[in-house]
Amino acid sequence: MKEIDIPIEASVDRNRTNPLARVFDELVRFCRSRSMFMLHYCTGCGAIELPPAMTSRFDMERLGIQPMVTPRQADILLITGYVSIKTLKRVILTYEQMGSPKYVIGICSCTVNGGMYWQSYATAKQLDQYLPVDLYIAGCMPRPEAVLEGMRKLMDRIRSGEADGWKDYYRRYDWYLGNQQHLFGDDWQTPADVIGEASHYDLAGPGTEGEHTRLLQQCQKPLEPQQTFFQIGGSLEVKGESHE
Amino acid sequence: MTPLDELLLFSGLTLVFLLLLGRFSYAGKVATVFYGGQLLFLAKMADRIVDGSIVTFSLQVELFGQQMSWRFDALSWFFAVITLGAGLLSSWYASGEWGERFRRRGGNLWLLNVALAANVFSMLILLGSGDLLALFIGWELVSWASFLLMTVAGGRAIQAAMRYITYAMSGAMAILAGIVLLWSHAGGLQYGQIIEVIPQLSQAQVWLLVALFGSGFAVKMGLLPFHLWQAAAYAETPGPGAAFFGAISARMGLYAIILVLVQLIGLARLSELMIPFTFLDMRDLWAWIAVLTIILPTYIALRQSDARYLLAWHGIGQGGYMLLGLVMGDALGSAGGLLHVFNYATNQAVLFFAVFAVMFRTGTADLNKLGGLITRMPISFFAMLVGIIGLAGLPPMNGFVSKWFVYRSLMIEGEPLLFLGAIIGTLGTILSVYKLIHNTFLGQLRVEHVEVREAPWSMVAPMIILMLLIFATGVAPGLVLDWVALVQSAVGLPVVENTLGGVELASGSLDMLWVVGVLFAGFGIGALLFYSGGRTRQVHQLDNYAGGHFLTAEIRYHYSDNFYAGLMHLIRPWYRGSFVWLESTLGSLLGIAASLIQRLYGALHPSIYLLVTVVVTLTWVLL
Amino acid sequence: MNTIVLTVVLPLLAAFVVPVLSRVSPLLGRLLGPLTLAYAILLTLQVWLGMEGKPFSIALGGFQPPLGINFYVDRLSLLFTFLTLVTSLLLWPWRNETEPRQYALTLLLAASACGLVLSGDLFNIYVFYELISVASFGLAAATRSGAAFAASLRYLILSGLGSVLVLCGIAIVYLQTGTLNLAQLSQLAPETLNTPLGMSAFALILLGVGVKGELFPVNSWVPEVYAAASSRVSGLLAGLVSKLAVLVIVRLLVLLFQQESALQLMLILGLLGAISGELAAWRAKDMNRMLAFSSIGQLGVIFIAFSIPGKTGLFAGLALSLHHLLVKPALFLLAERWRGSLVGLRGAGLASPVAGGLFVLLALSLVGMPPLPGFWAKFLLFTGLAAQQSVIYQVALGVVLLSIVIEANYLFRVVMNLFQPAGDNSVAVTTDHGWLNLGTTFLLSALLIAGMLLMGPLGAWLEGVAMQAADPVLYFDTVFSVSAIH
Amino acid sequence: MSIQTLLMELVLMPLVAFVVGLFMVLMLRRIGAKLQRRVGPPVMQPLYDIVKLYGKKTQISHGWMHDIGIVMAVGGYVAAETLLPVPGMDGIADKGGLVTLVYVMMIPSLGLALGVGQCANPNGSIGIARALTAMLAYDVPFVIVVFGVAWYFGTTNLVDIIAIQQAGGVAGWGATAMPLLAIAGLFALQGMLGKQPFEIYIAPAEIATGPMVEMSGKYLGGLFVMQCFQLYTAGVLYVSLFLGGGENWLFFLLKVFAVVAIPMTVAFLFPRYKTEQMIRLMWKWPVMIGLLGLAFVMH
Repeated sequence: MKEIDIPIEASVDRNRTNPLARVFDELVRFCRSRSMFMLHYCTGCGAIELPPAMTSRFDMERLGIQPMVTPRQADILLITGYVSIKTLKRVILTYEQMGSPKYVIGICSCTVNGGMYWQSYATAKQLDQYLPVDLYIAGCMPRPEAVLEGMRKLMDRIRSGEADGWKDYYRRYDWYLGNQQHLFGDDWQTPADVIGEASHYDLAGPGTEGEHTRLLQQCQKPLEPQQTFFQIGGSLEVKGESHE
Repeated sequence: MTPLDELLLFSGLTLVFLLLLGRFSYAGKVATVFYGGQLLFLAKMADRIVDGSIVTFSLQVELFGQQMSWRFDALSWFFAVITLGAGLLSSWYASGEWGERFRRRGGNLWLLNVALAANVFSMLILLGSGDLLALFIGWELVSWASFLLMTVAGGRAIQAAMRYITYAMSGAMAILAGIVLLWSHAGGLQYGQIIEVIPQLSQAQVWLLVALFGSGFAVKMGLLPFHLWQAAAYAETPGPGAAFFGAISARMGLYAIILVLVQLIGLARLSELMIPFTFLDMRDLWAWIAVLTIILPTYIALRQSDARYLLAWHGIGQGGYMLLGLVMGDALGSAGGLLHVFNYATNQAVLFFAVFAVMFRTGTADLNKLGGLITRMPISFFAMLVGIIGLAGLPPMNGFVSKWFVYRSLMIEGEPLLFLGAIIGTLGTILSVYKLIHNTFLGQLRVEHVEVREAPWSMVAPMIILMLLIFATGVAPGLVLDWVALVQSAVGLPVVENTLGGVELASGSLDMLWVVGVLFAGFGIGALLFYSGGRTRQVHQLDNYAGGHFLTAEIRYHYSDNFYAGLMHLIRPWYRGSFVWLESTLGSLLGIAASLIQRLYGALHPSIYLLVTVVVTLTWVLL
Repeated sequence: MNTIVLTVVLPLLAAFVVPVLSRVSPLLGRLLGPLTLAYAILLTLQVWLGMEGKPFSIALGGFQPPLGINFYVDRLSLLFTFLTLVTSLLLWPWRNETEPRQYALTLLLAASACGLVLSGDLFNIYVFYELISVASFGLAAATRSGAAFAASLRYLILSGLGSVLVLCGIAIVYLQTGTLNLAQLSQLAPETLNTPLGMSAFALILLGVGVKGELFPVNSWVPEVYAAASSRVSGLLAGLVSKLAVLVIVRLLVLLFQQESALQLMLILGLLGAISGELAAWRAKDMNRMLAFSSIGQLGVIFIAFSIPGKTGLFAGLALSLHHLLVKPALFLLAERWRGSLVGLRGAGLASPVAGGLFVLLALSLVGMPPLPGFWAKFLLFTGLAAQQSVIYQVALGVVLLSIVIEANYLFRVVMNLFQPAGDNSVAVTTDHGWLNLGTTFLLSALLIAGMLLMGPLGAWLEGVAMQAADPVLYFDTVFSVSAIH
Repeated sequence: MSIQTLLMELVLMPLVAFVVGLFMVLMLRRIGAKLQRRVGPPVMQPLYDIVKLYGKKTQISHGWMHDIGIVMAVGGYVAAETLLPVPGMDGIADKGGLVTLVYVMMIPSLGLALGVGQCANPNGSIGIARALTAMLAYDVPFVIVVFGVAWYFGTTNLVDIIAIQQAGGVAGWGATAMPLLAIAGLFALQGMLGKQPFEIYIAPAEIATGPMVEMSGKYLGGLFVMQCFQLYTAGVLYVSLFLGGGENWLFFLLKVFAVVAIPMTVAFLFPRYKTEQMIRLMWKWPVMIGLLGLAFVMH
């Protein structure tokens, strides 16, 4: 943990001159803020406060927020409590499998600073060392009102384009990865290819690659090739089958 | 030389060529060209067939007072087109790398080619038969030629072939019995004589005739309850042979059914034959046999874990649609049944080609040992996709059109239960073919298949041709319906009045040109919507949601076994294997009788028999 | 014309000379038999060409029938004489340890068979029949193995009892009519033999002769003998001798016993034979037994064919007999190389593809695959059966059809075995008779194919033979209107 | 009909279907909210969801069949809408008819199934297996209904079916003439829409929404669009068969929304059935009712 501060860069969007495109961007941002599918990763006691937030008392659906089941479908990752190291691996995988833009909300004190698990050897203390947290909702546990308040805050930030932790993850992936490697060891890897994604979507920054990503490439267990390759003809023999 | 002379001579020549020179490496390719030549000869007679005239064979044989002649009418021609098409493409498929590999693995490629040619030749002879004796000769030739092709693979195929030949011989003997019965009444076996004599026969006699001929032909068709032999026999035949069998071989039974039951005896006569103790007539019985043939084998196919067996079982089931359409007897139904012969042949051939392409590359057709091959064998995938859409009878492929005809016929004739049965069969087909394509091409790619490539051109090209054919005749079914109409008029069925896109009816028409056009327009809109969204990026298959679990290549997570678990949980007890039980019981009974008789022959004091027999006989004589 | 007598006399003489001659000159002893037979064949052909299709009768010993004995020569008897001689020649025991004795027995068999075929009187038929028996006992036991002796004994007992029955039958006929001349009997029969007693005479003769004709149920010697005897002997017995027995019965049926119940009796026994033979063959575990049971089945079918009244039955029966005569010996010859367990035959066809191919061809013809001759023979039978009104004929039709299915099954099980890759424990047996047997089989198969190609004229000709044989009036006229030559 | 009108209809019919479908989705969620005493989402919520999903920055694909599957799922329904007559617009309804429509409606499912298959996620495959099984279950009563209707009206042309019903007024409606079939049809509708108690193939807590498990961004968006079409198609089909179609848009929409409201309401009152329970139910009651209804219709 070399750095404690959470550097937040101002979003450097491409300069779009077309006024219609601006309107379109505005519309998309608006819709993003009004339709938030959340994946609640119920790691701790904070989870207990979510059902009341969703059901008839507080009814999150009013705000366009609804729970989703898999990371693919979700926009918001809710970490609702302390994160053990073993859990953190899954949290990171889950985060990387979500489609961008994606937002992380840390609920409960435990995600902020470890909370009552400060002295635990097996708990990650600061979530934002490993994932770009867009919003913390502190409390032990925060009440549904607080959760809703947090959600509204996030909506505003999405609307204004400030909630760009996901970009940060791409841009400074090397830093996040370094922290992750520090915790999990050098052979840490997920099947998701963050660097490839960043370059594919033009989201890479100066900090996307660095010493840690190089370490990752060294230690990575290669995945078998999977891209479509098309070739007709070739040798007659079947690979891996004994020739009778 | 009539065109039929040329065709049969050339077909025989193909056979002789393969027999003598089939061991040379280019023989398969030459044979493919020869099949093409046969198709040309067939095309040459097309104008006469369109005129509604009959193409005769110059040679006529008279033996023991029986005149035997051969000729082609529209019915023969229609089936011959499919036969030769299937032969051509199968031979093409076998002529390249597939055959090379087959030979290198110790297979007898020469025998395979010869057997294929013998099948085509004998089928042409059967299709050309101009009287019942010629029909029987053709029938037997086809049976034995099929047997030959079935035995090429050896091993398990032999058992299947033995089972086949037992069924086939029983069927042939039933047919022969029918033929001699007819002979004893008509004094001859010309079609004309028989059409004359049928009205004079009593109901019981016609009953017997229909039962004999029907069961004989049903064996070849694999209709219930004579279906047990077919799946294994077809599935165990090596690649192109299986495709050929699947496409057309069993349809010879349908040809004969059309010829004898529809053309000679007539559907009207069938509906006069009541079944004792029921309110059903013979035609209903046939319709119900057809529906049961659709349902039971289809649901047996659903349980198969070997792609070849799955397809072979479907082949049996699809025969039911043809028969069902045919016995409805109206213009729509019979057109649907006949059209389905063509459509099904194309579908089944392409499916077998695709399955054997996969086998060629991976060495297995076990549906639990494949998966994810779409990224490796995209053309084969596409071929199978087109094939299964056709087989399941969904638009825009041709299988839909023929099934639509059958459904509409059932609706117009007011047969709700038959309709329901047909639909249940279709639904079962959809389930089963999805399993086929899912377990083979979709899902997880196995580590051992990472290096797999698309099949070679010699195998891909026939698939592409068939795909185009399936799609083209799906969009413009009128192309084939024109032929079907010719067949209908030749057989004496009501003739369907078709358009290029389907059929115009007051009570609901079908125009596939529009339907497919709109469907693809819809796809276009869907594509527009889709591609207007954000840029996609393909991820690795291991980058997959597994509840936070880290997937690795060693983990087999492809869902393939017990695919329809919920359904099977409910219907598994319904699979009782009654027919297998019946078959084995018959076999055991015969075995018991045989061993008793053997014991009789092995008795120590044979002279006692003699004395006993003498006493018994004398008593019988004197009393 | 009367040189036809030589076909009986010459082989008979040769049979007695051979043992002696062999001691003097083994080579001559070896050649004498075949040469005699070949000469007899020539004679037969000569007669055939000379008779121009008209039957004639030869009175022997200077006495005119009905007092004297006579030979009746029509196309049928000449055909069978010819076949007898040819078959004997083809199945000649070329190389055998007990050569002279075998030569003599084979010649004796040929001579007496010719005599049986040609004889125009019941007692002579009996005598020749006994001679055939004696010869065949000897031949059956010729391998001198324990099994062969046991089987021959079984055969001997049955055959002996059969002869007694035949004799009883003949006695009844004589009692009723006072003559044994067939021609005369044919005239007397409608009045005198159309009684239960006459019928019982027929039953006795049928059962007695049936022993050789492999008639159910007096045929239980068949599997034992064929399994133990050499293939050539088996072929001779199954192919030739059985047909001769059938021929005797056919003659009697045409001339003497025209009542329906006689035909029915034969039909029922034939039916039982057909189905039981095929079923037993289906279960058989070794090649020779299988062929033996199959032969029983085939003979059953032949009996069924002959029990169809009129010319149709004769025609069908003759066709079937000829076909069986051609195919069965050929199969037995092939079996020589594949003796023993059927399971052990795995791969044998691959080892000797020619033999395997011939086996397939013969099996196909036996099963009746069109357009091979076997089909046409069966087709004649089926049309004949279907034309009959009586239910029992329809039943017979069904049974025969069923038996064909069973036959196809077991024959092709063997074929499949032959062409499967050999397992470890199977030994394809080949003896040093290989090429000779194979050559003979090849010849017979070639005949089969020739028969297929010439089916039209062959059929027409055979129909003529049947027509002539089916005419009792012609028989009578021929015997009594023609002056004897001696 | 001029080619311009036809083209306009072909464009308009899917568009209308989509808009109406959006409101149906809204109704679905509002009904759920009401039954659970919540407020529910705002009016434009379905649209927000779809726009957001299409506007996602990263779109995770599992291969080209995954893409084409979504194209087929949406495109198939777009095509199906043109076979479904609405007030004032017949589209190409007389070129296909009822049977064709039923089969064209299977195309989206097939596309989806193929797309899900390529995702290589066992949850998805299980979901598809269950969905196909469900199809086998509800299609049996459904085809009985289709047959009964076609037999009663003597045609499979939906335009004619609607015209015949409208000629007879309410008394001429299919539901009046064939009440039992109409009831069986409701069962089938429930299954066809995949709503509780027949949503075993979604089963979020068990197989993580089955077919949707790997769907993100516009893939999921495509499915949302498909759901709009699906609700609309099912509703309109039922109205066309049993409730006389639409004399005018007002009544038409009223009927369609009313019909769709039934399964939606039922959905929130029931727990989930297991697959075999679902089949057993579908093959028992609706089939019996349907066959009985058929017997009445045919005699």
